[in-house]
Amino acid sequence: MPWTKVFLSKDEMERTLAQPGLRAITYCDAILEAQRQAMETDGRVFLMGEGVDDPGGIFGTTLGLVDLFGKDRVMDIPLAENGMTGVAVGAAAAGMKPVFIHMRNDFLPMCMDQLVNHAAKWFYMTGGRVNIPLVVRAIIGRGWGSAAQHSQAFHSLFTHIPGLKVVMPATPYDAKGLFFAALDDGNPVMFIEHRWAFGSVGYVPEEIYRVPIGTGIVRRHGTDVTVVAISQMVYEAMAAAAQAEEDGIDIEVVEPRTLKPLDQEVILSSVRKTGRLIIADVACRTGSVAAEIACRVCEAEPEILKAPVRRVCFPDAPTPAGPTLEQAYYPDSSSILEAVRDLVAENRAFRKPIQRSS
Amino acid sequence: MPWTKVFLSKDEMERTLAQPGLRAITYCDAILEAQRQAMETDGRVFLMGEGVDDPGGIFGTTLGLVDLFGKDRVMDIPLAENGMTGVAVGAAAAGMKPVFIHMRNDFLPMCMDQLVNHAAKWFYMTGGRVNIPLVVRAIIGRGWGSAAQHSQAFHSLFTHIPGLKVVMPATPYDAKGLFFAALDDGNPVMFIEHRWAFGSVGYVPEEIYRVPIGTGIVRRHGTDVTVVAISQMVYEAMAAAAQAEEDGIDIEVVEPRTLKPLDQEVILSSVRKTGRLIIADVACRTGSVAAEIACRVCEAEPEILKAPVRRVCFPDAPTPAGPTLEQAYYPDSSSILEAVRDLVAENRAFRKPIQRSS
Amino acid sequence: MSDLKQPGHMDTQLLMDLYRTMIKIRRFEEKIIDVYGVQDMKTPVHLCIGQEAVAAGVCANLGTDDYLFTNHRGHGHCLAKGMSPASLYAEFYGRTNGCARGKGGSMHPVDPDLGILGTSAIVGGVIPLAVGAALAAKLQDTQRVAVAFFGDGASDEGAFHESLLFASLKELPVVLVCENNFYAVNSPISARQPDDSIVRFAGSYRIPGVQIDGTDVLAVHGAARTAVDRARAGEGPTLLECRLYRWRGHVGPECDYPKGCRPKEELEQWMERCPINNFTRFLLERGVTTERGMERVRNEIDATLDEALCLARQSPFPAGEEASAGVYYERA
Amino acid sequence: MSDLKQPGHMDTQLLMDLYRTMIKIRRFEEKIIDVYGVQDMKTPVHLCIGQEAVAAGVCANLGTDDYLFTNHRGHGHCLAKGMSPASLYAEFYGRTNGCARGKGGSMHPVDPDLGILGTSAIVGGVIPLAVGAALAAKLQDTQRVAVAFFGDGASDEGAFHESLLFASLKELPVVLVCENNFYAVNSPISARQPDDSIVRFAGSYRIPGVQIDGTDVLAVHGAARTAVDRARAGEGPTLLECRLYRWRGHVGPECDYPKGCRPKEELEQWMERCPINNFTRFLLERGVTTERGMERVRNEIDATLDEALCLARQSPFPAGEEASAGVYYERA
Ligand SMILES: Cc1ncc(C[n+]2csc(CCOP(=O)(O)OP(=O)(O)O)c2C)c(N)n1
Ligand SMILES: Cc1ncc(C[n+]2csc(CCOP(=O)(O)OP(=O)(O)O)c2C)c(N)n1
Ligand SMILES: [Mg+2]
Ligand SMILES: [Mg+2]
Repeated sequence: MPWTKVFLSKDEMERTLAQPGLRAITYCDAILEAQRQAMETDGRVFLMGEGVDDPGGIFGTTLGLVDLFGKDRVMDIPLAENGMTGVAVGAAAAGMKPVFIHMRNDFLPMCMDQLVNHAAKWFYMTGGRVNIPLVVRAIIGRGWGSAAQHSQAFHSLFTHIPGLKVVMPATPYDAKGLFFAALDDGNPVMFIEHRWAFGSVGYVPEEIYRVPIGTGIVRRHGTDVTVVAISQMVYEAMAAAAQAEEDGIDIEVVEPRTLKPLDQEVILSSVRKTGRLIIADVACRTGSVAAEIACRVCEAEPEILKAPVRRVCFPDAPTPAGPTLEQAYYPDSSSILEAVRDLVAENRAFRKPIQRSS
Repeated sequence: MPWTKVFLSKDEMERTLAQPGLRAITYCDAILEAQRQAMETDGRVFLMGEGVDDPGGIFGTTLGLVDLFGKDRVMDIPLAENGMTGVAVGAAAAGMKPVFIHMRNDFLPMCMDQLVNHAAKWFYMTGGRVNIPLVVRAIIGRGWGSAAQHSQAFHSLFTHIPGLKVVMPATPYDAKGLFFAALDDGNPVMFIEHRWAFGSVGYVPEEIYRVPIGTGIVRRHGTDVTVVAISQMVYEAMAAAAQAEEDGIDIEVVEPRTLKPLDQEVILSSVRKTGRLIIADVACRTGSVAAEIACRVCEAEPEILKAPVRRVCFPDAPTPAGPTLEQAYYPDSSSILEAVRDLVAENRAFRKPIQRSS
Repeated sequence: MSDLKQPGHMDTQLLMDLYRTMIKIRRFEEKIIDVYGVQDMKTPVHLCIGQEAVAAGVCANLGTDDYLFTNHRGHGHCLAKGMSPASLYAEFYGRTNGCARGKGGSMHPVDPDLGILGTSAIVGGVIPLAVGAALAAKLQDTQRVAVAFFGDGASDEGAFHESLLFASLKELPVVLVCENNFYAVNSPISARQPDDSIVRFAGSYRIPGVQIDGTDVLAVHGAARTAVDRARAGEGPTLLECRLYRWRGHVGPECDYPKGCRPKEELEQWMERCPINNFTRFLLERGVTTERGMERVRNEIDATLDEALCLARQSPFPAGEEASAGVYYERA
Repeated sequence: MSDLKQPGHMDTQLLMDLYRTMIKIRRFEEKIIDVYGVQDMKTPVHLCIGQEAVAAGVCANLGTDDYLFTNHRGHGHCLAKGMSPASLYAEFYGRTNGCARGKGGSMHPVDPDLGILGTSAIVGGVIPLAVGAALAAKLQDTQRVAVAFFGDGASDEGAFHESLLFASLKELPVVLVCENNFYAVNSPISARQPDDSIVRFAGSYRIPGVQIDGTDVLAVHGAARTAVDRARAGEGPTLLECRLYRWRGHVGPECDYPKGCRPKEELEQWMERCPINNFTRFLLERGVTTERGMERVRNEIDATLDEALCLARQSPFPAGEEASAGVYYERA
């Protein structure tokens, strides 16, 4: 299906889409278009964020929107992240649908009180009487020495907070489709983007559509190892799969797309088949979503594992600045490939293989 | 050993300690004493927090200290949690050893920028030139309708942040010993207490001692099921074990005591023996430390599991206010017991039990 | 301060409403004290006895549509805005008929039909929310005004400042009402701020700030009217500082001076300035009503509150399953 | 503003030091522009060209022991406090000889031997840290003073307010230096605050606030001296607002008007007020030095900086393993 496909090269993309005459745009443009259409069709929607109306336009994702919708709906704001998040929450409670945009996830810790203690709890704490339709867009930065305070990822933290949803599109198609799903969800949704996915190109319908929150997808079918890949890691996993093919190893790439709720079934049914699980995430290892995914498997059917689980994550260290350090810090397709090879070589017997009861 | 023992009743405690003439004090008093001794022996130590010097004395843990050390070292502060955390970080960088005290974990989200973006990263980001010796004490609240904003637990979040350590004492002995370990660690340490542990009594030596950060402990030896219990859940797990004994089920209770670093070996060696793992935590299920613990087992030796892993956690919901809701919300010894019984009835065969390679 | 004090301008109806509201709040809180010892109202109560004039004076200027946000000490504000005592009491008892179906307790009252969009017990937490509701009102081109009630403690918080900055920048229809009772729990303002006047912050945000005797309901009413009118006219926010005193302990039904939290003399001095007694004297002096008339009001209110308590206690408890339900909004 | 301007009070050494520091900063930044196109200095640089007078004027009042905290735009402050250009350049190149061993890059300079205890690129992040260092200085009974440099954007943040509140409350020895260049990235202060003066906040914290022409090094020096003296004498904090302009784009080596970020005319007007040119004229007029003398200074500095760049480039890269090491302090 063109809308599930991940393209690693422009060539491949053009070959696939050109023939049926399907439109291909970037992840960045998909988000730009989604916001434009949302504002065209729903007067309650407005964008707020530091520099949303400036010539940079949030890495291009808000470019030109201020000309179409004016400064009230494409609203530059003071550098006051927690307070402004509260403003968004209050506006949402009073019937608006704010989209709060952060150029880096690193600024989210400043908003934690309003996100965690307010937005997340409001619907529950009011006995279901007031909901908060809020989308928080936050982009994970990477590279060129961004260093410890400009390249963090916190999606795992948000999955621990009841009341929040967490979505993390990797492809242009999902970026647009999940944006609309998030916007119409009626709950506070963390919409986490990755800067390195912005240039990726794929099929994106012009009309408005939704990708359901809570539905993962198999990006590549395979039989030997399941690689659950989050966000930009989808591209690394697909590249690893292409390389592994040469070794005769058949990787299945599964993308959860949304982390809370998490589509546990798409992961389980893959691991049932492969018996081997690697989770690749764009975040530090300990306490990551990768841990939650591994845990879900052992809660449900640990017996399907024929090898240890592997996490391909950032190390438990802040992001370094220098190029040699960055290079070592970030896992990529070869880190995944290495894990794949290790696992394929592993075949552990479980100590007491007894029949499953009931 | 008296210092590893968890007492469920005063009776049992008195029986055990009276004879060898060992001193028994509460968890609350253990922390009070630790802080007093720390300030007596180290001029760099000072306490700061909202109401530290007031007649309530942070549920008794700072009572009387202002009379001994004055308002400069037992410092009431404005309600400005993020800024004041930054003040603590700056003071630590400049050679002090602040202990920042929060009456509830719920106020920690306000401090996230300073904890996550500053304290945690400082040592790494300065190339190891400036360390931050900071202890953040934060108490988990519970009960009497505390509700969604006064009973949260966030320890899992902090384990995901490189540069922070997270300790979580359950017993009076560990409360004092871990306090000194945290204070002398030289890194920012989240020292997470549980309000319901405050009254528990146990052996606490008068002299200063340290419980090493990163060392878990087996609280009760058993052969059938491993219950890894965190913080106040240790008491629930011990009670469950006592009850299970009557059913002829022999529970091993393991307490990590510190969550980052985590003593993986004490957990693994227990599960190697029992084959069954339950993790009981005082936090919401998804994204909890329980997930990390389960993941560690599947990363290391998934073949030792003869049954699915179980998490006994709070549901993925904010804390409700009303008594019937609170009652349903919080897991207790009977929730653990139920999980234990389920698991003992389970014996799953792993699909392809092949020999372990290498 | 208020021309309501001028004989020529007396609006008897309004004056009696203010009296009625203050009595309702006082008695509402006192009934909590009465029943609290039974230990079945399991919720941490932050009573506003002594602070009734602010709730009454401000809310008398608000319409049903206007937004109200308050904090942990919010019973009075919600009653003044028109909330049913029964829905509050039932909430405190954790029952299904509570305004938040037993999920919120005393610290999180809500009534969207009255513009009470929810309450936060995080100090300073609702200030930006009120500003956000005001932003919504402006973007939606309604005439609604938003009010935030908060304590002196909240003005320690960065969120207070971020909110004032934005409210002023966008000239939002919001009234920021600080109830300065000089304490945050047991910490005196002198341990937290270099000056005990909160109104001093208004200037740096280029908005009007008014310092009021928070025990004088007419003073509060007058200042609030100006602020609400200003907001409704699109002229932006106002900061009102109402100076007053909390008579009871920070939380719970008791007085706190026996525990050494605050000096007894301080309480006694402020009790001399009881907002209800003073207003009562005023009403009698001006002949707005009689002792009999007031007794009738008090009896009426008492009866209503007793009935509310009764209703609350008869309301069923939510089933345990509810604890993990209702976390996410689902579209119908 | 400063009596350094009075002929009788001229301290030639000091004047030349101020000149030298400003030249060093300007040339340090210009050399980054020169090499940046090669794309091997892989770090986001926030240049302070146009803002040199503040770094020079403030730091001339500080001793080695005094603490300095700065933000993303901190090269100049660190140089003025005495940091070795080589340790900065090497850091920007991600080398082991960098001040943070290649882990921090351009946004996180550090030199504890000079009281530079680390730098945060979170807007407003270091203000409370500086206040904390000042608290330490006071508790330790030293004579140290802490300085925080930050932009107008940082004064939007709640952390700024929380810091001022506490610094004032405890009368801490800290000088808060706001470089108001009227923009945060491309957002003009008019889109963020109701007023473009930052000094207006001082009053509500009951501390002195001084607004200064941030292009006039002697004005800065004088105001900073008063503030530092005050702090050292235990009289508490001061807020200095230095009004000036950043000549280059927010980040990177280029000018930003071609991208439409700011008006070209604005830049041109401010370039007329070049802090170095103006001070050069002043020095020549007063006969403090000659064209020749200044050329010598410039050449000397240029040579030092070229050597520093060379050294930096020769420094080895850290091994990849270092990326995950050094996360936690370990006692020796
Ligand atoms: C952010 C935060 N910090 C601390 C607390 C604990 N707390 C609850 S009420 C309160 C005092 C608030 O004082 P004030 O705002 O003056 O209101 P008052 O109780 O005096 O009406 C404190 C510190 C909290 N709820 N939230
Ligand atoms: C909390 C936070 N929000 C946003 C950013 C992104 N950011 C980096 S610098 C900057 C502008 C800062 O403006 P100002 O404080 O005036 O300093 P200037 O760059 O003008 O020197 C912004 C918004 C950040 N680093 N931290
Ligand atoms: Mg107060
Ligand atoms: Mg600026």
